[in-house]
Amino acid sequence: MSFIEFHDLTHCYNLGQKNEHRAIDGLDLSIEKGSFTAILGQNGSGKSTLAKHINGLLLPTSGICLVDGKDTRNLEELWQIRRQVGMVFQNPDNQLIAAVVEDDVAFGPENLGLEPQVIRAKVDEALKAVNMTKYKNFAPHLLSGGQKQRIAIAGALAMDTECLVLDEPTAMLDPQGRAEVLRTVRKLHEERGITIVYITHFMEEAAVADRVVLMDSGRAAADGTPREIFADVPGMKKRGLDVPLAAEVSWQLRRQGIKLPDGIITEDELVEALEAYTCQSN
Amino acid sequence: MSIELKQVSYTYMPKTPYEHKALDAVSFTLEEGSFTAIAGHTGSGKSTLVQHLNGLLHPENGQVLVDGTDLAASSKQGRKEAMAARNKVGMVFQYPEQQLFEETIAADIAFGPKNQGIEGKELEERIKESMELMGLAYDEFKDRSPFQLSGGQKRRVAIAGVLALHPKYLVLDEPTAGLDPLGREALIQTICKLHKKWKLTIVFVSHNMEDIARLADSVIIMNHGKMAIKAAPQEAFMQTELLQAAGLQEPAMLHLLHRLREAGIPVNDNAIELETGIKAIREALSDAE
Amino acid sequence: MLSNITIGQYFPGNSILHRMDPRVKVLLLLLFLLEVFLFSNAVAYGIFSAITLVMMLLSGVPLCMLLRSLKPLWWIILFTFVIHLFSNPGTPIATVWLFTLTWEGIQMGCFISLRLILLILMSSLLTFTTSPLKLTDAMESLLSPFRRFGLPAHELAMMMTIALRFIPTLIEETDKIMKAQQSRGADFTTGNVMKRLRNMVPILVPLFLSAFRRADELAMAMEARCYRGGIGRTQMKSLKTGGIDYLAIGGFVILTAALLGIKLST
Amino acid sequence: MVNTNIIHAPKDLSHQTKWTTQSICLTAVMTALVFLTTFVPRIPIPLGYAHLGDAAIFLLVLLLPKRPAFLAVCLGSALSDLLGGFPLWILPTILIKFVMAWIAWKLNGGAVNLLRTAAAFLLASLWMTVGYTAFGALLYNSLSAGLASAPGLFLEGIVNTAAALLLLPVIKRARQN
Ligand SMILES: Nc1ncnc2c1ncn2[C@@H]1O[C@H](COP(=O)(O)OP(=O)(O)OP(=O)(O)O)[C@@H](O)[C@H]1O
Ligand SMILES: Nc1ncnc2c1ncn2[C@@H]1O[C@H](COP(=O)(O)OP(=O)(O)OP(=O)(O)O)[C@@H](O)[C@H]1O
Ligand SMILES: [Mg+2]
Ligand SMILES: [Mg+2]
Repeated sequence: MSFIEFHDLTHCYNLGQKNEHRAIDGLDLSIEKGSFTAILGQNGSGKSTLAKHINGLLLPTSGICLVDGKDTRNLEELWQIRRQVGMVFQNPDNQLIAAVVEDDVAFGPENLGLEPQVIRAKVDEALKAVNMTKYKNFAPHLLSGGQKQRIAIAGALAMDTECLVLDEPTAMLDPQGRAEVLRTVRKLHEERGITIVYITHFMEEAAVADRVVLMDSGRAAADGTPREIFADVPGMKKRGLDVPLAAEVSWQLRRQGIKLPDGIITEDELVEALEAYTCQSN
Repeated sequence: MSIELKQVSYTYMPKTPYEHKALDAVSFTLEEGSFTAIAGHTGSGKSTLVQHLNGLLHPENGQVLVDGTDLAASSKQGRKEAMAARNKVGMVFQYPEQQLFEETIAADIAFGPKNQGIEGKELEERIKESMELMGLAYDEFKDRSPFQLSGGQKRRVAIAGVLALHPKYLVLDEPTAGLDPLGREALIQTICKLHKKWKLTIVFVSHNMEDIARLADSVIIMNHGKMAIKAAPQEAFMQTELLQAAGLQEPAMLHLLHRLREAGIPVNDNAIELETGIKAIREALSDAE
Repeated sequence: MLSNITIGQYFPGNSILHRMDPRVKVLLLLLFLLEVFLFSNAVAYGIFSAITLVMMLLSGVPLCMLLRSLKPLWWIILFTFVIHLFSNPGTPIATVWLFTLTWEGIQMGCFISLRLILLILMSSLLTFTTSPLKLTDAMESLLSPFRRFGLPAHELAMMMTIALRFIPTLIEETDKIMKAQQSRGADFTTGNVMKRLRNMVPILVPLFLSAFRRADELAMAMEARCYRGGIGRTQMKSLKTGGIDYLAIGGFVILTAALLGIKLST
Repeated sequence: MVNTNIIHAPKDLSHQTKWTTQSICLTAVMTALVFLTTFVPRIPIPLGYAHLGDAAIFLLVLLLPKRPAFLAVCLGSALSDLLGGFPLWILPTILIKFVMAWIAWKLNGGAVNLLRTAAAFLLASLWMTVGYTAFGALLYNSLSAGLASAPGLFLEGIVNTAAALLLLPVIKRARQN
């Protein structure tokens, strides 16, 4: 069952002015409930614009955006949609609202008008899910970038979201912080079946998704499993993107006449394949 | 000629409950003409360290010598010399595009040289030269507003603003953060050119082990304010435990080769770059056959 | 250095004063300040001083920290004292050049200085024992009756919360911008006023622009989390008025009655 | 540059509060900025140090929509009194700074004439000086004690006027892009 559907979606910034810019251009896409979709694309290809549609932060210039069957243009349903879809943005600093961690996580549930005890329970649970209970009384500016991003995720979780849209959540982090955030997201996906839409510039992160969508000038240029997408090494390079190391190595080896199976994208797979290859040739 | 750090220590907010020792007796020498990378976990003191190199922070203990001049000198004469020495070290901060403020690109780049008292023809020359160095055509860009550019272009303007100071040493704090793969590669190529053609001594902070391996001739690895390693990248990356303790991962290729070795494939596991790595794997495979 | 400054006077603790409802504290403080102006007789000031002293001891805040809040105003207190010494007509004690020191002058000087000290100490006690966030909550709650007259009580509190959240962030940012411009040769510490002002431009322009950017992104983040103004919003932590508060209110009523009695009897 | 694409409170609620999320955030961040410029810079002038809070106030009044601007002025100045350890001054400050902002805004009247803007800022500074002097006199129960701080205050006003005039065109143009 598809959770998010875009039908012929177009979005123009500054419509009708001389600096009009068509950031999304007739996009058709649907995203399944419970899936993990990565979105790749160059700077300015329209990824963030797309993400903001899922939550009704932007409305289509033309076309339709449906979330769980509800139209984002319908104001009555918009609040339902925002309850279901949580957003995490690129800059961890500009999305924390309150001056204390637990108050920030409580912000969403408070907006829903829940009872104080219920909010307390949800906040505690969300903080536990991202492993930040210890920091609940900290001020946000005392946390590291990775920790701030985890608080932002907790803030979305506390609203009982069924779907998380993450827009380059790791762009401002170091490798450890990046691994930390990705681990948290995967855990939520696997343990709670939360639908994930994950925008990133890091190919290794995209490789763990069920599905990869490539954006190019406001359109979906390619769409498939990471295996399919990363198999096309020259195509990816031509688009100014990259592939995970294992994909690149196996592609190069195959080109040089070493018979490895298709669709290798992770290190584990490559090691296994090479092991099999040496056993075979012995 | 070189930048020399002698037992440098630095503490933030000393004598308060928030006291934090960010640097602890760090010593090393950056020779002229070298290309040095600095890596380490979040909060390991990289940015603090880098700010010592041009006297934005003064060590609490120890000394920073740029071409033999102490940056923290306190006598009147010494201060003047220190100022001149600081000017030899250009500094590009993280997300430098956020510090643009002038109405035109040329004016923004002129800010640094103007502060040094450079005017007229020479000023224009410098602007032109540094813009072309960063791949921005002078005539096309000079009168445009820096705020109309894309992220990658803005960053180039910001770096040009530092190059216009004619530094001998160029320090960059995570220059490629937030760029897409294409933009990242283009910027790295430019930095390489600055090193090779323009003979700048480069120091850069990076989290990307591949870039470090590819570009730097030595790497400094920081761990909780202490210098854990200073060595050639090849050597440094062999010390897997130390790397892990410093919160870093070895380069992906090296990791792959290690894994292959563990799996019983006798690869020569000291390659870091793609080509050499693939060659190593091929050799191992043909040996096995 | 910039990021080394600590902001606000709040002194974390768990004293009786810390545990009081901030709304009650604010209201009582305002009334107390008013009474200091209204009841200006010696007995009243004796009582006020005693109360202030007791509060200071109860607050658990180190005495020297409390006294430090007087520091920026020392000279003005002294100045006021001296002026009053010589500018009140009455029984002359001594004459210095053109000015006559009078007995009434000494009385008046002491009186006004004491008043100033009491005002400052009492209001500092509030900020020492109440975190800015609690004060914000108190403000929202106290102002909410005025909502029906169009006062945006909820919005005001929300703005204060966000402002408090962003102050450290902006300070960090200012520090970063300053260093970046310094490494391009900007100099903020020498030169005449005009030159220094000019040198502020490269700091303030990026700071303003980033503030606009932050506001935009923050609004997005808030709407994404279902924010739609104060309507239908609840709070996880709500303010509670407890035994200490009623005790304090009771004490205050008795004090006021006593002061009124003294005033009427003289 | 204000993003018109954000959807604000649904129509049936919007008549109850005139504040959009966008303007709440703008006011809040600018409040922090007014606080910061009042609290942090120390520019030495004769008779002490000047801050740049009033320059920020002048800029906000000319750059922002009316309500966010005036509210940020009041809240930011109040906050700097609160956190700076002068809670006693909060109420007078709000009053004085509000009127000061209003004078700057009213007299400037959307003018592009630099001279007129300068005059508006200076008059606003004059009011600020009078306001604080008057309240000082009330508090110290003596006009001469209040007057003691007047020259410093007015000098500060001049410095802030100059700063605001320097910054105004640059920020205006940067925001248009
Ligand atoms: N508020 C806006 N007003 C006008 N144009 C905009 C606005 N936001 C984005 N754009 C433009 O729309 C295009 C798509 O922007 P978007 O932010 O969606 O790209 P992106 O794929 O997220 O890029 P990045 O990888 O840099 O985050 C860009 O060319 C951008 O300049
Ligand atoms: N202005 C400051 N005041 C107090 N502590 C600070 C300040 N700046 C940095 N620190 C602390 O000093 C330590 C070193 O900080 P530094 O910024 O040098 O780390 P870094 O290695 O550059 O980290 P990152 O990868 O996040 O940039 C950190 O623990 C940090 O919390
Ligand atoms: Mg984006
Ligand atoms: Mg750093």
